[in-house]
Amino acid sequence: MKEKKKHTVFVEGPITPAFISAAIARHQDKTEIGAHSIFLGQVRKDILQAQEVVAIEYSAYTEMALEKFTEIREKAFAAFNLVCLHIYHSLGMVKAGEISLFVFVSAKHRKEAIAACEDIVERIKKEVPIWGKEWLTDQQIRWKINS
Amino acid sequence: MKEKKKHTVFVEGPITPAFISAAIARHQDKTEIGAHSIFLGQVRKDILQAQEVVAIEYSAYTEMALEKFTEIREKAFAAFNLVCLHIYHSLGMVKAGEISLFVFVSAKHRKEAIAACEDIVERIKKEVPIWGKEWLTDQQIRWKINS
Amino acid sequence: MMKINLLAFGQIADITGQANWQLQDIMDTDALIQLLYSQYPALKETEFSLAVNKKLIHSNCVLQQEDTVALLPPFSGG
Amino acid sequence: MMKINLLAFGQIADITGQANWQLQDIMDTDALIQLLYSQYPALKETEFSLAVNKKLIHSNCVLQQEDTVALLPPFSGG
Repeated sequence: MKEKKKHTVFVEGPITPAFISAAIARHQDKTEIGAHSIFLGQVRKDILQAQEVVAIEYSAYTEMALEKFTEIREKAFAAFNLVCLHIYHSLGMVKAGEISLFVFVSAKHRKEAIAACEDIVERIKKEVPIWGKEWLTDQQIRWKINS
Repeated sequence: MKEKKKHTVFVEGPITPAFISAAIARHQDKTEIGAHSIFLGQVRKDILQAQEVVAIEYSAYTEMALEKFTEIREKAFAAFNLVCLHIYHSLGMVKAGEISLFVFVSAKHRKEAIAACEDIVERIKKEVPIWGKEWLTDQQIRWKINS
Repeated sequence: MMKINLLAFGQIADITGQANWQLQDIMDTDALIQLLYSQYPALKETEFSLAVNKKLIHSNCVLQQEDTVALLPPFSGG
Repeated sequence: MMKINLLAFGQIADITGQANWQLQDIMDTDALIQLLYSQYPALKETEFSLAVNKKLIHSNCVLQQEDTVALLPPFSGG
């Protein structure tokens, strides 16, 4: 539990490539890092009953979600030898092709970074109260189901 | 073996955050993608006999390395259900804190992207004829050893 | 008179028609669920979990003044 | 007269003092290694692999005109 402060997680709208590169650039003076493992969730243009998903609108039980994200952080720092961990998730509308989840794990060694990143992504999908409403081509909506 | 053409792999000097964000941005019109798994190798300021590593100078047996990268690509597309795969590795000088390896795997689903990325990183470290010469604080050099 | 706060999210809020309301004199979460089922029969066909004061619960839970109970459909973040 | 091309990389090139040269009338890779050991005794203390025409070899390999043999220290990319 190296870091106790509340971390910014929620981003209004899509997470942009420029946001991601700025996050990477901020780690270039942390010269004890040897490996970054990054996961990006991109909104997929799924086809549901002949209709395409054009966007996902994300909502969350924000207070509980932030507690869960803090718990996920603390478990990751306890289980893996990490230098840094940042998690960003979109709220609101994110169009197909845009990014809604950015998990950024940095460690001295690659195996720790990779294993932690995978574990964190699974926990976010299962444990954090966030919902995606899928907007379809014909203006219908459907609630997203995680696999 | 979806893609047969020779792919650019070697980058002269460090791989910049701007290069990475441009690669991510180019995938936003590939709306069949749901997950990107990215690995970044960053030059770590290791301490060797009281001297710090200030940079790594990479060299390669280029022709053989490019064949190996092609083989790694083909095996990854055969083993995992991927949409895209890009690998970039630095040649020449890369300072501590800068990035020398960028593996970028995209798939419909996260599990395939994550598993493929890990496998590819391991293969690159073990199978590709690239060497790192570590430049230390006192101008001494040492050949890097992969763990 | 004991008051609790209710929150509903996602497809559950679509059913309840409100995302944030209050109820009085509910002893525990089992009693709450029975009341909600009678008010919103469609909930019986719908998967959801309960969180009391931001913690998921897995069995009946006694409620106290000003507790916040959230009705949470299956998570689909990421 | 059979000619082969030699390539050396990394710490092996530090020992051989050249990265790219030719040798004549070397039957196979075992004979090549014996010749290199006699010319550069420090190689005996050094771990390296051989690639013939860009393919790693794991046992003795007969050499042919214009084959390229590369002396490869342990890889350390990434």
